[in-house]
Amino acid sequence: MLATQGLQAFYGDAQALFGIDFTLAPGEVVAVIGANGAGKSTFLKCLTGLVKAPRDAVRFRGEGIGGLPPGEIVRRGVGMVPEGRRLFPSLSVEENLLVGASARRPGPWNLRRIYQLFPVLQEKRRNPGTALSGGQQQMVAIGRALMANPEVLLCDELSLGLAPIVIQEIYRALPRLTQEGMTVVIVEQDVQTAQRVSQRLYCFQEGRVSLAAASTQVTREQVSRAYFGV
Amino acid sequence: MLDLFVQAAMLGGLYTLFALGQSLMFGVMRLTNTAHGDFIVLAAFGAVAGLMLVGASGAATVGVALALLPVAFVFGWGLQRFVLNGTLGRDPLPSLVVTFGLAIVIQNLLLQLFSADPRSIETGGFNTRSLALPGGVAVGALPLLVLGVALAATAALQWLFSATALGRSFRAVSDDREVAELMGVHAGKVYALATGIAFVLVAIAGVLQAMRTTVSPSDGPLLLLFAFEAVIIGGMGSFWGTLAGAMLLGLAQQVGFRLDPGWGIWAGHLVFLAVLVFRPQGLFPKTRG
Amino acid sequence: MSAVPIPGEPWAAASAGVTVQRGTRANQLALAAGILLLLVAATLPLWGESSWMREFVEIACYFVFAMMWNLLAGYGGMVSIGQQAFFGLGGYAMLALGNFAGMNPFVAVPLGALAAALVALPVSWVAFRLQGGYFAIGTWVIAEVFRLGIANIPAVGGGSGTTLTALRGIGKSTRESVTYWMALACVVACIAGVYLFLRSKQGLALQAIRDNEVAAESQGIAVRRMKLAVYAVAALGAGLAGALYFVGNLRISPDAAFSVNWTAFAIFMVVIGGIGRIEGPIVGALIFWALNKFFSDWGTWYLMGLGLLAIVVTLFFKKGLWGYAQERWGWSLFPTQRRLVG
Amino acid sequence: ADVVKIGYVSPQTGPLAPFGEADKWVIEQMKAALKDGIAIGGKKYEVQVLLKDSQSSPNRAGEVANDLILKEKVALVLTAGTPETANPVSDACELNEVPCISSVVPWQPWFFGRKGDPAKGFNWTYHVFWGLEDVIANFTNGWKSVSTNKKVGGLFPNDGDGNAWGDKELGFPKPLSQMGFTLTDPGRFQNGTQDFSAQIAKFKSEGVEIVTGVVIPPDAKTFLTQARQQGFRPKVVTLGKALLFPGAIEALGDLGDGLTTEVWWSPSHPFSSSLTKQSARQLADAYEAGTKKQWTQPIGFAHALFEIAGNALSRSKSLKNTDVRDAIAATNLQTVVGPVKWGGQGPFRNVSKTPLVLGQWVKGGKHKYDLVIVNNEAFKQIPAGGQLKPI
Amino acid sequence: MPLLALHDVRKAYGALQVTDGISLSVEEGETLGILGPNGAGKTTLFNLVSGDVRADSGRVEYAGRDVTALPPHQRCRAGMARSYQVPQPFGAMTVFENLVTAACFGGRQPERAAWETAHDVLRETGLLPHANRPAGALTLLNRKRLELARALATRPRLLLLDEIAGGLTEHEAQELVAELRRIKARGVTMVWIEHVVHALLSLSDRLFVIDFGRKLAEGEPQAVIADPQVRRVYMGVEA
Ligand SMILES: Nc1ncnc2c1ncn2[C@@H]1O[C@H](COP(=O)(O)OP(=O)(O)OP(=O)(O)O)[C@@H](O)[C@H]1O
Ligand SMILES: Nc1ncnc2c1ncn2[C@@H]1O[C@H](COP(=O)(O)OP(=O)(O)OP(=O)(O)O)[C@@H](O)[C@H]1O
Ligand SMILES: [Mg+2]
Ligand SMILES: [Mg+2]
Repeated sequence: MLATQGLQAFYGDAQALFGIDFTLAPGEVVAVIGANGAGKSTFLKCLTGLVKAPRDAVRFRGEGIGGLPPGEIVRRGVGMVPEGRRLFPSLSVEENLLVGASARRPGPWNLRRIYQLFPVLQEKRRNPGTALSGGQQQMVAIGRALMANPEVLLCDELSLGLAPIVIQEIYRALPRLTQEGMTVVIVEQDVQTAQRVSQRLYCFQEGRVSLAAASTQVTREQVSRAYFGV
Repeated sequence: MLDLFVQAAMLGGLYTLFALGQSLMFGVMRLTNTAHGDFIVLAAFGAVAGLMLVGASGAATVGVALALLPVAFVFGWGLQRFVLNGTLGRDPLPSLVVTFGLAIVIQNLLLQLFSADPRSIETGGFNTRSLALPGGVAVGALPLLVLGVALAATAALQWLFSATALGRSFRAVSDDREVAELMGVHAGKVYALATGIAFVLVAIAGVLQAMRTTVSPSDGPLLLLFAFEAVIIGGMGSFWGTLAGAMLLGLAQQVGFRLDPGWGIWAGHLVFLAVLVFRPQGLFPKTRG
Repeated sequence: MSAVPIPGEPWAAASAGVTVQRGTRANQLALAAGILLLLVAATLPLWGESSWMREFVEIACYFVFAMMWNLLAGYGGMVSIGQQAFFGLGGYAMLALGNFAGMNPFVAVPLGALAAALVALPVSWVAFRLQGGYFAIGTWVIAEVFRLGIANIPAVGGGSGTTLTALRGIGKSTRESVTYWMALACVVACIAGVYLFLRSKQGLALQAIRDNEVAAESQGIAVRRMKLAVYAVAALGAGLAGALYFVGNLRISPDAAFSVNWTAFAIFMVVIGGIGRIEGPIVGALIFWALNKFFSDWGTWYLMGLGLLAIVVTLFFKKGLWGYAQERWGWSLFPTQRRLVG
Repeated sequence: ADVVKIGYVSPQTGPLAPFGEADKWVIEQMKAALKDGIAIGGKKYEVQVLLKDSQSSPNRAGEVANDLILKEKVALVLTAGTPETANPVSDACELNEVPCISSVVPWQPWFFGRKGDPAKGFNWTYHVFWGLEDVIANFTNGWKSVSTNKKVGGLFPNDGDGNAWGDKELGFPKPLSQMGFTLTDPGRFQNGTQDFSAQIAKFKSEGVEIVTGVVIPPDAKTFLTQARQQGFRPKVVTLGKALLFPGAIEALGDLGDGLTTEVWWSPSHPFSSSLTKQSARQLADAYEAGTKKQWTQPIGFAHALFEIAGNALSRSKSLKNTDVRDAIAATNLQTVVGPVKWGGQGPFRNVSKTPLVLGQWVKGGKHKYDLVIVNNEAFKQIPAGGQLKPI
Repeated sequence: MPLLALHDVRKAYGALQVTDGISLSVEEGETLGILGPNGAGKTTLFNLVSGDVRADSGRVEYAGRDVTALPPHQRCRAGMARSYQVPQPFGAMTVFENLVTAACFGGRQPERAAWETAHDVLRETGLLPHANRPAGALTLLNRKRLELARALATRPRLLLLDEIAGGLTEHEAQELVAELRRIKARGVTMVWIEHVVHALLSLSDRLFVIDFGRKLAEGEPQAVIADPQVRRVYMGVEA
């Protein structure tokens, strides 16, 4: 449903991605792992239009979406939880969530369901986003992305800075999302977690895919080789 | 005494109108628009030019003023879309320089087109009409109109920006443009829309100013400072705050004028600085947490 | 904080002889050329025309003022639209010392600058409560407070201003040469001072503050004191420019001395040349001078052109013309960075 | 041929621009009149006039004056239009030892505003205009001709003119009280004030029936409008500066009717140009025909400055600064603004006074408002066109 | 005498009591791990110690002195260094210059010595290849690394680390722990907030758990982790 072919990306003159081939089937959870600086975030940014890509290098349901403005891509159904949370500091928690719904896509997610998922947010719904702890901010960021009712949800470093109990809760929520037909891509540093929650796994290394396999089948050695090169 | 407060409220109403557009652009968009006063003057000259074309009369004034509003909206929209959007960011400098440049361009363009002669808009005697209050106090009909418009505009803006989706997306864009776009908000359009609205207010302020007194091409900077002071005294992001700030500024100036006309504006500045020192966030900042 | 000993031992340096590159060949050549130019310039009163000297003095005032604004905004991160406050104060202090205290106006120039710097200290107390756009407008209002204040003092002519009479006894050519040399000295001192300051440890602190105040504070930098120092130095420079300007111009009035145009022109110069680099105001001042010389007779059209130029440069050359050249060709006459080699 | 350069500085742009509005036209006319050049010390010189804009800023005025002197090396400088332009230009000339003739500033703000010493006078700068004593005489002459309670409200801004007019010693206060008028002066205000209710409240409580002062046009409009709104209706409003120009009166709408102001030059002045031989009326007509605008008072003075300059240059022994200066000092000329002659003691060594009368704006025929001379007691040769009528 | 001691420190934001009377002490050379759910007030505690935020009441003592009223830069110069959870680099300066600044001011070294310190720290933290890049162009993780490096460049006596292991791969986390161990071996006292529990466990001498701004548990790491209360509010069932 979402695929890239030979995707290259640049920051000015510096090339960050060198021909990424990637596919995503409806309802799956795919993990992207890799050392830092490997290009994982850049890859997600290409999928959502934050980094420019050639039109046909990124295809969503058969249509080329590379380089479209991010807003257009969300409206077509690709949502993202950006790296580093990035809440709107002058908006309250609730307003942050509501802005997530700007794309006006119909679907099951609304304020009530987000508050069910993360009850602490309901308590703090009138607080500005910046007055939350790191973990609470992450919850808002996820909720905000869900509010758009995306078909594909891209999560960059979901578990960063979260208490273990929250991480468990979030990853427990994943299957629920996929059952409702959502497709999820996660970028995750913790390989074990990544393997556990995903069906397939891509490993990036210096802007290239060094490993693509079913999560249950990869071995430790394979992973560490893919991480650091042979 | 009563006269003092009545006149302060009238002056405050005028400053509110000067300030609302600024409050919108400065307080919410973080755009330091140093050409604000000049845009007010430009709008006034727009009306003057319009009246030169159709001929002056009471009806013509109303017609031209109404026709000016959509023009101002489109002008603001385009200005933001094609010029000011390129200056936004954490750094206040680019917007400052560009608007400074615009101020100079506007002042000199008007000077070139209209010369330095002061102009005004004919109101068919409306500007000198007044209502007598008990106690020998007379209230001008025009200032009363200004005050009324100011109150209405404040209420409308406050509602628009705190209670509607438009206002929300607007603030979101000003916080983090990239992420807002990621959420499907079109930043460029949102800003342009806001500036368009701000320019409608600017046009209203300009027309009323030209009715009330004269305008000349070099008037802008003075109007700008009053507008800024009202915005900052009031506190960011709250339009009622702006109104209150304008009223306080009007009162401070009135008291100052009565002590000695030379120190009236100075007194206003001092109140402004005092507010900065003791309440840097302004008197009525939007409550946050 | 001597009560708490610093542990020296655990952190003994493991490497010795780290090489850090601080200059380039080009900048050494430029330095040599600059010194040569300075020597020629210093003898100008002996062979040049008095109009050249006058022109130089004028542009020197603009330049010194712009340079100081660059220090304040480009390096200190304090974008002020109120530096005319210190320009005017410098001018008025010089005038008061000359007219009322009977001091030689040339001696009064540096003292006027000093007075401006002294006033900056209490002013900073108000100004530093503000940031970003607030600071910009707040400083403007402060300048207006000074303007209105001075305009209400009859002793210095109130709103209509007054004339520097102290110069009436000094011969024309002495006055011209001394003014010129003073201006030249100010320009050189200004460039050298700012350059050396930025290359020093303190320059590092200043850049850190510009980038991130909170982090700078937590890295041991006394942020407030540093900002205050920069603010005072910028005021000193602005005051110097003001005093110098009115020695050359003789007539002072609050509207002229505290005109926001001073800061506007400084901003234009700095932005056109390139903010946050020493070459910026130099290039900007040269461009400004040239435009003024050739086009100022066009009146309104000239000013409109100036405004448009500033807009275009800001929109399309965000780092100014010199910044553009620097990125494109790597030019740098006054390098301040530290590059780790090897 | 050799060229003699004459510099001219006036506000072409900025809030004071109406004062310089006529200069371009006058200079064009002068170019034609002087196209044959001037003989100086037996040698023919082509005349070149360099017009510089002070942009209404004293700073800029000083700068361009210095340019004219140092770069263009002009033989003499002419300047006109409020202390904001004339004073810095005169100062620059005095310091650079270049002769200068200035006008359109009452002589007190010009002389005392520059910190002149009455015992010494100035060496290089000469002035031709009237003084505050004349404006006071004219204003009071007018006021005495209508019946009022003799209570006067003063509007004196904090600028070169306002400070001089309101000065306790040199300005209005002293003579007014001597003549039995009571003056209410609320204090100096900033130009560009948005609100005059403080002054109006004060005038009302003092029962003022006459308003006077010297304000810039926008402030006049603000004041008059607010006075009407707040129910303050003085019988006579006589303002300097604000009411000089037809454009400003038109901007006042109906409020402009019946306002009074000083008249320093008008088409009915019984003088004619020594240079073009035009009468005042002919000069004004030529202006109106040439520019399609109503005549204004500075036309006469701009014209006269050139008359004086041309006359002095032709009498000068050489182009040396001192010679030109001496020739100016020795001027004795009938100009389109009246006789010009310097000499005498103190300031009058540098000041030549011209006549002044009082005028009132009345609804007109050809133009929206016409300026009619309503009191000529101070200078009877100028015919009056009517009587001062209370508003 | 403890190097750092907090006595009944309190801080509220509006009605929310974020730090609700915390007392703790850290001995010289010790490594204290701090755990707690998101929003428990850990970062706030650091802010109070480093001086970025003033306590409403209570006392902070450092090296036997009351530093409650001292501004942050003086605390840093006295040997207290911190990293920020949300990295705060000097974005327009190079990585090397970032460190030189820290060494010059926090470390009170003359410029030349600071170059050497900076160079050493760069090598130690693996940032050497990025030395001449503007700090603003680093990836998030490298920025976090820079946070640590910059703190180290001040040659601290007390190091306050706020979530520096988050987002690291297992291998990278191991390297980090090894590095911190080397630093610890030099006698540097550390307080470390971390959600990557196994990394924290491998280094800490003692754990301190905060919940709702109060102390929930304190003591020997394994024992604290095994505490049922801690498991309930923090670890969840699986850990
Ligand atoms: N804004 C930028 N400008 C220039 N280069 C960049 C920028 N952002 C990332 N890069 C470079 O692109 C490459 C890939 O970065 P990216 O952020 O995609 O890595 P990542 O895999 O997400 O790493 P991490 O695990 O640290 O988040 C890196 O070499 C990085 O330095
Ligand atoms: N500036 C502030 N204004 C208002 N509330 C704040 C502010 N800073 C923090 N808080 C609140 O204080 C509480 C503690 O925040 P803190 O950042 O200390 O948490 P933390 O323990 O570091 O959490 P995490 O592990 O998620 O980083 C949170 O509930 C947060 O919402
Ligand atoms: Mg990443
Ligand atoms: Mg935290």
